[in-house]
Formats: sequence, C-alpha cells, structure tokens
Amino acid sequence: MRFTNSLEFNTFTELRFMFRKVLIANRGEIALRIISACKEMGIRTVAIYSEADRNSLHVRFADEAICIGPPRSADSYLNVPAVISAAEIADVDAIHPGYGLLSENANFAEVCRASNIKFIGPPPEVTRLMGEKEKARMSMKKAKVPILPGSEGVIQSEEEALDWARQIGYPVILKASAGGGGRGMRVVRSPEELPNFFRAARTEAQNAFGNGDLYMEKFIERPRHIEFQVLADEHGNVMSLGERECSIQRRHQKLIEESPSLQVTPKMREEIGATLKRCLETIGYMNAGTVEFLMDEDGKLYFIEMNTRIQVEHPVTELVTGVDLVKAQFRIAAGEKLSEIVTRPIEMRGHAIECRINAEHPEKFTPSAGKISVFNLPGGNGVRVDTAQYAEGIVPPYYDSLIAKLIVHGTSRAEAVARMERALSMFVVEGIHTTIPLHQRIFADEDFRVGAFDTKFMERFFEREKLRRESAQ
Amino acid sequence: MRFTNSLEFNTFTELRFMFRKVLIANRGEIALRIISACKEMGIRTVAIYSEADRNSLHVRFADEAICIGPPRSADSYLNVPAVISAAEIADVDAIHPGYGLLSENANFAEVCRASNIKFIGPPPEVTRLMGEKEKARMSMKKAKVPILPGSEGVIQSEEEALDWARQIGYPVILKASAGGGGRGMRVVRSPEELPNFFRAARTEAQNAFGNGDLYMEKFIERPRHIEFQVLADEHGNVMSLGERECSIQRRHQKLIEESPSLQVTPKMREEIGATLKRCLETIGYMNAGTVEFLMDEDGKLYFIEMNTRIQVEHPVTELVTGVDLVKAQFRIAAGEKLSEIVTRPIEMRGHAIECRINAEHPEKFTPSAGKISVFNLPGGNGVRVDTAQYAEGIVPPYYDSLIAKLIVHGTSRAEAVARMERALSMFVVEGIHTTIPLHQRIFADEDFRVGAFDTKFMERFFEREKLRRESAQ
Amino acid sequence: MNAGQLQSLKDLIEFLKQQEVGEFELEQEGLKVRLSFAGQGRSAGNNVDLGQLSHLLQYAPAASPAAVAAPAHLSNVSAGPSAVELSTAGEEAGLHIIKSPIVGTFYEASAPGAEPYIKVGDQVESGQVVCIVEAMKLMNEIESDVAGEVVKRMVASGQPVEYGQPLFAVRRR
Amino acid sequence: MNAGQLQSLKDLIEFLKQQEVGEFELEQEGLKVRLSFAGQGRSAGNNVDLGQLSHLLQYAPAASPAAVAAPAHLSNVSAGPSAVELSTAGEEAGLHIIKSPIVGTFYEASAPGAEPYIKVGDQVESGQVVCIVEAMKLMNEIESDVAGEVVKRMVASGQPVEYGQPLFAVRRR
Repeated sequence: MRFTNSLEFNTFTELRFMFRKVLIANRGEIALRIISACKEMGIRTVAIYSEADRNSLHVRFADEAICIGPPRSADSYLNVPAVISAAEIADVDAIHPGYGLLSENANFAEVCRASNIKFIGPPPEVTRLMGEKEKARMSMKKAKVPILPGSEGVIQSEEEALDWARQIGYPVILKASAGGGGRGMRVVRSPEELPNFFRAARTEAQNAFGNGDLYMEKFIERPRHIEFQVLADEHGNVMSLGERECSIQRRHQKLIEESPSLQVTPKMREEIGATLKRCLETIGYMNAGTVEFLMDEDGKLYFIEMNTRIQVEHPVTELVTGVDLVKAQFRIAAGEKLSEIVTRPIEMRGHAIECRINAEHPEKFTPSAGKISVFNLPGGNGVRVDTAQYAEGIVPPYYDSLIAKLIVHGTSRAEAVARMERALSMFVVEGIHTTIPLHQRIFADEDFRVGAFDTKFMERFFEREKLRRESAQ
Repeated sequence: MRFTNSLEFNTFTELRFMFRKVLIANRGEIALRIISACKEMGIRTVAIYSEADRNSLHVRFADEAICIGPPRSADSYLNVPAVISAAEIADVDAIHPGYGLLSENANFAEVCRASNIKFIGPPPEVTRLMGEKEKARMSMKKAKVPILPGSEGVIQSEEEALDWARQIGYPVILKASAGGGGRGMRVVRSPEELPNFFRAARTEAQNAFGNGDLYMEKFIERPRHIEFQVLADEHGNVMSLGERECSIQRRHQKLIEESPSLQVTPKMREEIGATLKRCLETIGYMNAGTVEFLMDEDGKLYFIEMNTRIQVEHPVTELVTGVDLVKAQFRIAAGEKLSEIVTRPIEMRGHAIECRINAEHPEKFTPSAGKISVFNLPGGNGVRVDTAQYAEGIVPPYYDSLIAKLIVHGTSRAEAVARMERALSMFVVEGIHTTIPLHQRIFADEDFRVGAFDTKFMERFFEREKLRRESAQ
Repeated sequence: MNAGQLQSLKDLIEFLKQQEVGEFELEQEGLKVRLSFAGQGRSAGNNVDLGQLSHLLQYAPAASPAAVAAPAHLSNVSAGPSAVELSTAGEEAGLHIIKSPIVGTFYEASAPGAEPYIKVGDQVESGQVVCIVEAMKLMNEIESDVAGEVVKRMVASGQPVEYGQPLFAVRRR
Repeated sequence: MNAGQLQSLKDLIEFLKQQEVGEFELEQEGLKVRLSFAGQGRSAGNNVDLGQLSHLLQYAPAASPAAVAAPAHLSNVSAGPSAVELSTAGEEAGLHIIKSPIVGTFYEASAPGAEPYIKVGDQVESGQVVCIVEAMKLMNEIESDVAGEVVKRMVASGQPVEYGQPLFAVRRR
C-alpha cells in the first residue's frame, strides 16, 4: 500500500499576494464558476448584470452586484465603458472575463491595464497576436509546432498549383482568398484533376467575390478536433495539462468534450506538450490558454488556432488532472509561479466527459427560452454539474443557450460513458426544451461508444437517424 | 511531465459474471446511490417502498418498484417476509441492503441465502460474530489489533481493582456490568482515589440495578472517533482503504466526516492497514466493512467495533482513493478478486469532507418533516451531492432525517474546508428546517478549522455558543 | 362512519387529488360528500396550481424503455403508483376494493385446477376467503373485509401483487 | 360526538389538509360536516401564484454578513434588485422617475462647491441637465426626460449608481 503523507495536503498555503476584490465580466454558469473559485480563495466578488439577468444566480451569490445596462449584450456585457465604470465604482483589483463576451478583446484588456485593473488573462499584445490567425500560424510554425500545410500567399497559375500540391501532398483543397461559404472551393485528390478544378474554382471565386485569387491547404477528410490546455505564469514558465477531444460538434458548436483523447498516445502528448511549452515560452504567453489542432486520419496533429481564455470545456481537464484551472488563473495573475500552483507532475487520471446542456429543441435546435418549471440535477459519485439555472429560473432569449454542463469522471472511458448515461437519465428539466434527449441518443450510438468519430460525426449521425425514421414509416 | 498510458483507462473491462437484477432493500439517498451504481454496471434494479415513499426518487429511477407495506419501517423496510417476497416475485439475483434497516441483520442474510438470493455483504456468520461486541473484541485482540484495555470479567475487590488499574494505566473508568446511563460509573485518576470510588460505584450500581458488579476500562478523556474502510473479496484477500475521521458527533450521531485524518500518520495508516488485513483474512471477512477505533490524546488507536456494511460516510473514502465502494461491493459479491477491482495501489489524494444535511431544526434538533418547496443544489468543481430529495418532495416523518450528503474534495484540507463553506452557502432548502446553518457555524469555528477536535467537540461548541448568546444579551 | 369507510374515503380523496380534480360531489344511499381542493377558487376556472403537484413525478423517467422490456408478468408491479391506478381503473362510485395486504403471488384457487374461491357475480360475506397470496412459500388466505357482490377481479391467477394492490371490486350490500 | 368519533374527525381533517383540500362537506346518517381551510377564498381574489415568484430569490443569501461589511458607499449598489426597490420606494402615483442611463458616480453639481444643477422644489424642463454621472473619468451630463417639479433626490452627491438607478422623482406638469 502506498500512502502519500497526509500532512502534505494539510498545510494552509500562505499566499504572498491575492486579489481583494474581483469583478466578473460575464454571466451564466461561468460567472458562477468564477464566483465559486473566488469564494474558496477568500476573494470578494462583484457581479455585473443586464436588466434581463436581475434574478440570475451569479447576481444572487456574488458579494455585490451592479446592473450595467439593458438586456442586449452590446449594451451591457459587451459595453466596455459600462463594465470598466462598474469596476471603478466597486473599486476592484481585477476583472475575470470568463469565456466569450470580452474575454478575447485585446482592447478591453488594454483599457483594464490603463485603469489599473488586473485583467485575468494574457496581456493584450499576446491576445492580439493570437487573434490574427496568419501571424499565430507563423509564430507556431517558427517554434516547430506542426501547422496545416498550405501555399504561401496567392497561387498564380496551374503550374504553381501543381507544385504546391506536390509539396503538400494530396488531397488538397483550393480556397478563395476573398471567399467563404464553400464557393470557389474544390477538393483535389490527384494531379490529373487539378487543372480543371483550378480553373473552375477561379471562375467561381471571380463570379462570387469579384476576385479570383486562390490558395491551397492540405485537405483532411475526417478531421478530429483536439486541443491542448496550457497554463503559463508571469515568470516565463509554461506547462501543458494534456488534451481534450472535442470532435462531437454540430455546426462548429461543440456538444461533447472528453479527456484524454483515445487517439493521443502518451508519447504524442509528451511531445506536443514539450513543443507547446517551448513555443509559448518564446511568445511570452501568460495565464490559461488552449491550443487547437486538427488531427488527420493518420493521427497527425496540425495547429489551427489558440484561444487565449478559459474554455467552456475546462472541467474535463480539471477532473483528470486535479488542477483547478480557474483558481490557477487567479494565482498566476497574482504573480505566483507555476511550480507553487501545480506541485505534482501532471498525471491524467481516469476519463472525463462533458455534455453541454443547451436550451434548444432537441431536433430542430431552435433556442428554447422561457421559464424552467422543474430542474432536478443528477448527483452522486463522479458527477459534476456546472450551472446557474434553477427551478423557477428564466432562460432569457438574449444570450447563448448553454444552461448547464454535465461532467462525469470515471476510471475508464467505459465507466465515464455509463456514468454519463446514468446521469443524463436523472437530469430532469421541464418548462423548456434541452439537448438532454439528443445526448442520450448520441451516447447510445455504437460509433460514439467505441470512440470512432471525427468532426463529421454529427452529420452522419443525423443522416442515420433520418434513414431509420424513414425506414420505420 | 508524467502521463499514465491513456489506453489503460480505455479498455472495457469484461466481467466474467455480473448480477442481472438486484433488489435494493433500502430507501432515500443510499437507495439512489445503489441504483446509480447498478445503472452504470448494466444491472437491472428493483426498488421496494412503503406507502409513504410512493413518490420517492428511488422508486422513480429504479427499473421496477414494488410497494411492500405501510409507512412504519417495521411493517415495510424491516419486514423480512415482505422484502424476500418482493425479491422472489421480481426474480432478482441479489439484494443490496444499504446501511441501517436490514443491513446488519444476520437472520435476513440467512433467509437470503436460503432463498438462493445473494446478499451483498459478508456471510451471516461473520455479521453475527461482529455483532457480538465481546466476541468481536476478542477476535481482534487475538489478531493483535489494539483494543481498549480493561478488566476481564467482574472485579471482586478493591485489591483486584487496584491491580487492574495498575495494569491498564490511569485514568481508568469503573462501570456497572448491569448498568448504563452514567450510574455506577466513576473515572479514577490515581490509586489514592480508587478505594473510595470503588465502594461508591458499587453501592450506586447496587441501588440502581440491584447488582453491584463492576468492571474497569481505560478512560480516554477526549477520544477521537477514527474508522478504517476495508474491502475483502471472496478469495481471502483483504485491503484497507485508509481512515475516516468522524469525531464531529452530536449524541453519537455523526455530523461531519473527513478523510484522511490529520492525526493518522502514513506509518500508522500502513501499520493499522496491515494488521487489519491479517486479522480480517483470518476471520474470513467478506465485502465492504468499517473498523471503528477510538484514538486517545497520544494518538493511540483502540478497536471498538466493526460495521459489516457500507457506511453513510463512504463517499469521503471514494473521493480520496478513487475507488467506487458500492461498485466494488457488487463486483466482490459477483466473485471478482480485489486485484481485478482495485488495479492500482491505494493512494490517498487530497482531502474530502462530508456534511450530513438532516431535516432538523438547527438549534432544537427536532425532526422537520414536511414538503420541500425550494431545493437548490450546489455544484461545480470538487462538489458531490448524494440525495434523493427534490423540490416539491416530501420528507416523511417515519424514517431517519438525513435528506442529503454534501461532500467536497480539495487538494488540501484548507481547500476542502473553503469549498464546503462555499457549497453550504449555495445549498438552498426551503419548506423544512435543515442542519445547513449548523454546519456553517461549525465551519466558522476556529478549533474545527485547525482540526483540533474530538468526540466532545460538539458539547463544547454548543456551550461556547450559549455563552456567546448570553454575553450578547 | 366506520374505519373501512373512512379508509375508502381517504383513498378516494387521494385519487381525486392525483387526477387533479378541482371539485367533487357524491350522493349515495344516505351519504353525501362534497369537496374542492385548495387553489380551486370558484371563479378561478382552470387556475390549477401546478406547484401543488409534483412536476417531477409527472415526468416519464428515462428508464421507461427498460421498464417496457420487463417481463410481462411484472408489468403491473413495475410502475410506482400502479396500485392506485389499478384501484381507480376498477373503481366506480360505491364499489369497495379488496386489496392485497402483502407482497406475493396471487392465486384464485387453493390448488391448480381447483374451483376459484370466488367469481364475478358471486356474493361474498365479510371474512370469507377470496383468494390466496403466496409469499415465501406460504399460502396466505385473503379474506373479504365486506359483504356484497363481486363485480370485478383485477388480477390474473399466478400474477405477482404488491402491498395494497387491488384484487377485487365488491358492491357492498 | 364521542372521543373515538372526534379522533376520527381530527384524522380526517389532518388528512384533508395534507391533501390540500380547500373545501369539504360530508353528510351521513345524521352527521353533517362542512369545512374550508383558511386562505381559500371563494373568489380568486388574493390567489397569488407563488410559482410566478422565484422562491429561491426570496432567499437571503448566506453571503449577507459579507454584504453588510461592504463599504457603506456601495450599499445601494450591492444588492441585485436594489434599483427596483429604490424605484418603488420613491415612487408614488403620478411621479416620474429620472433614472441613470449609465453606471458611474453621481454628482449634483458641475464642480465641488458649485450650485447643484437642481434642487427639490425646482421646476425642470425636458432636456435640462439635472446632474452628472462620471464614468471612466468622463463627466456625463444627465438630462431630464420630462418637465415638472423636482419632488425628491434619491442619491447623494459622490455616490456610485448602477444602470437604471432612480436619481430624481419629478411631478409632471
């Protein structure tokens, strides 16, 4: 039997400096998540809210709350002068932006700095660098982080296109520089196809956007979305906390996330972690961040972008690593070193899965605002719920539809899957529609259960459901 | 960075044999806890219920439910023929008794055996042995488990008493063999005091019980209640899962439990674990069990009794060891070996604390049955709630008052304490009284916060509160 | 009003509540009952206070597919409030319900192939054996608690029954 | 009525209450009982739908001791629904409330020591500057949106105000 010295766990850590009072520039479950972390750290909290959120739990459970505007986000949660003004009258030391809203707005971080308020996140320069996708790609490439191979700049001719395609390797995809929405786009699988497709794509792009410029990227047939969580202190130290698998998406909105990924071997995890550490230390990254990759069918990872904030799906990493990421954000911002915050080597323990419970119709995906009449949360071993909703609570129509995150932890993926099914069956919401039934159907899917999926999974899933419905008629 | 091979966590364990259908002979949160474990293991569940529990969640979330009698426990949950009859008509393979009720009734376990239904727990012979306190003490003593030193049998004279006291060591306590309630009881701190006290106690016992027989035990001034969780398979293997500290009690009812104990060093934990393993392997113990000790002011442990069932406070051990004890009970009963169930060495990770939320008036402790109008559960990182209650649910007056267990896990005791305070502040119950405000007061107590307590803590706590109230007037 | 009648009245009220009845009147042979539930004002119309009922328990549990897959002979036992439902299914004004006092297996006769203790249309006396409920290999004779005409048998021979499950409906004499 | 009957009646009443019965009548063999529970008016009247209010939000949070310890100058800002409360506190029939359109610090005058823009008893015109709310070092002049007599000032100079917080009550002309 091996027992860790219990005393190790029982010393009150003396913090050299900690914030006295923090404003949470967000709403919903993430605001409550941050308030919870603050309560546990002895930091006073100030909630801000729009008129539509007067009765929200983040308002109720914060020490202070300030109404900053009417319901529309643009007039309240995204209204920088209103947020800063609230921070000033409440006399806070710091602002935590949560995710979405102002969290990746470098200008906001700059105003915070000018107002002498600590912004819990990376400095504006880093946010800005990562916000410019091409610059971010190049920074990563320089540090030997694998990026999705592609042409450099506009392709002038068929010959040049053939040349790039040979370097990149088939299949490749031609894209309109000016474009979007599939127009001027062609997947090319062999050199024979290329000339015709090149001409067709150029004409289409010219007609659609008045600009025929094309560029080329490696085409990944069935990519997985895999992202790495990192923490970086203000003393130049970066640490990777392993990956999350986020391939279950509907229209680029993640539905289910898990950690670890079945596809990432310990060797890959260690290599990518080491590369990211090197790269982000060079860039001077600070606080929490997420590096997003696509994984091709051969298990190779390609960098796509970096999110310079806490993610919705951060709890799966918290459950497998045992690191409280939101507390770590505060401690980093307060000047602590990573080695003081994470005192043991990161080890991924067991398997965690998160389901996003949205207020949406489970088939039509139309938002389902309204009043919740019944709200019975699942509990018990290995179940975590992050929510700011409650029975008699209102889901306002102005904001995103996430009403709860249901997260489970098990010793194996099989146990986590079974636990999630159990928890979903005990999660009762009435008065509005939610994605709970959709999650139950996904968890019954054989491909999902064995982990055979990619970002196109949901398309195939809905197709299969449609076929089954039709054949049943 | 150290990563465990993720594949290790992702193999579906193939069970050689598992129960097809199980009856849960209990109610409330523990019934739901067991149903949850069954759902996760693919075992069909049968709930039994009294007429008062028709609308309970254990009835709602089981696959089948059978009403077995009127509200009084004696006529329903404790009615062996009704329970067995329900098991027979539902055609189950096994019965899980939970805690309390029939869980330590050896006759019930025997009837199960005669009816060809597996009882999830130790065999009746072992339950019976442990149920007879003196036999259990002797079995433990034989295996070198330290027991509370005492005289053997009745003390005939003052000389004999002096002799025993010298062997045991002062202070000692004289107790009436026939007695209880403090009469015929004397604490003796020196040989000078002994003769007078012996005569006084004998007279008192004679007058009170018509029997002046006395015996003697070591007296512990301020004992702590510390218990060890064990698992034993049906192949002769026993394993200790470390201790729980349960000294915060009111009238012998535990209020708060935690693991690990601040008082148990890794060396003690290992030594006691090894001794228990040897002892329980000799006895032929099976399934989950708890060995209760008193700890004296010098940190020495003395065996008091063994509970041959799952305990109310089992979740704190689950959180620090990562072992699902209820699932382990099923797997053991299905014939699996401990080495298959617990595949890594037991390591105590972080610190877990449980608060029992009872439906009681927080000052008067009178049971508070009735209808719950508001029930807002805390959630988020490190918070677990085990409950079978819900908004609009009824707390019937017939059963024990436990309505929820709030359990937190943190990297240190300090974090766990802060997390519990946070979670208690977000746990909102209306319509009935609960012990939530009492827990909040205990968590604010300095002695509790630093871990300076024993089983007399609550007496002193109430005394301090009373003094404060009086001085405030 | 005797204990049996009082119990019947209570059962009826529970049922009315469950069925979300607002107002109720009954007149029969010298008995007259009228009641309305709280929150059911005269003019309030359909102002049903749903808060009074448990929303949660109206919810069909996710477990239902499994329940459907239950062995047919247990289907009556598998749903929590089934006894009440059955009770009401067979209940008409003035009928008395003989319920099972124990959990077990219902038999209409003392042995396979033997005559049933009672049949629909029979007259029963208070104290007369009406069936057997087997529990733990013991054959328990169940007696009628009223005298009257057997109007309905609610359980098939060999079927498991739970505590309080309706067995027969009897029109009281 | 003997003791046994009385007890039965009490049991019945307890049961009716538990079942949330509003009104009840029973007539049988010379016995007649009629009762209605308190708070069950005939007309819907004060039949407040409590479900519409959030029970949860009526709950005084555990955080209140901390809130009490808040700096006094923030006490108006610290409670969520404070604006509404203040609004109603100062509101009487016919009064118009000028509310703060932004979060910031309220000043009654353009500079320390200067005359206040308006005082209680003054007549204001629509569009007239009534105070300043400072936000992010900017002095925002707040204009009256009605014409009338200033009846009340709800905020002290130098006090922080949230969005929508009542500043003045004006009796409209």
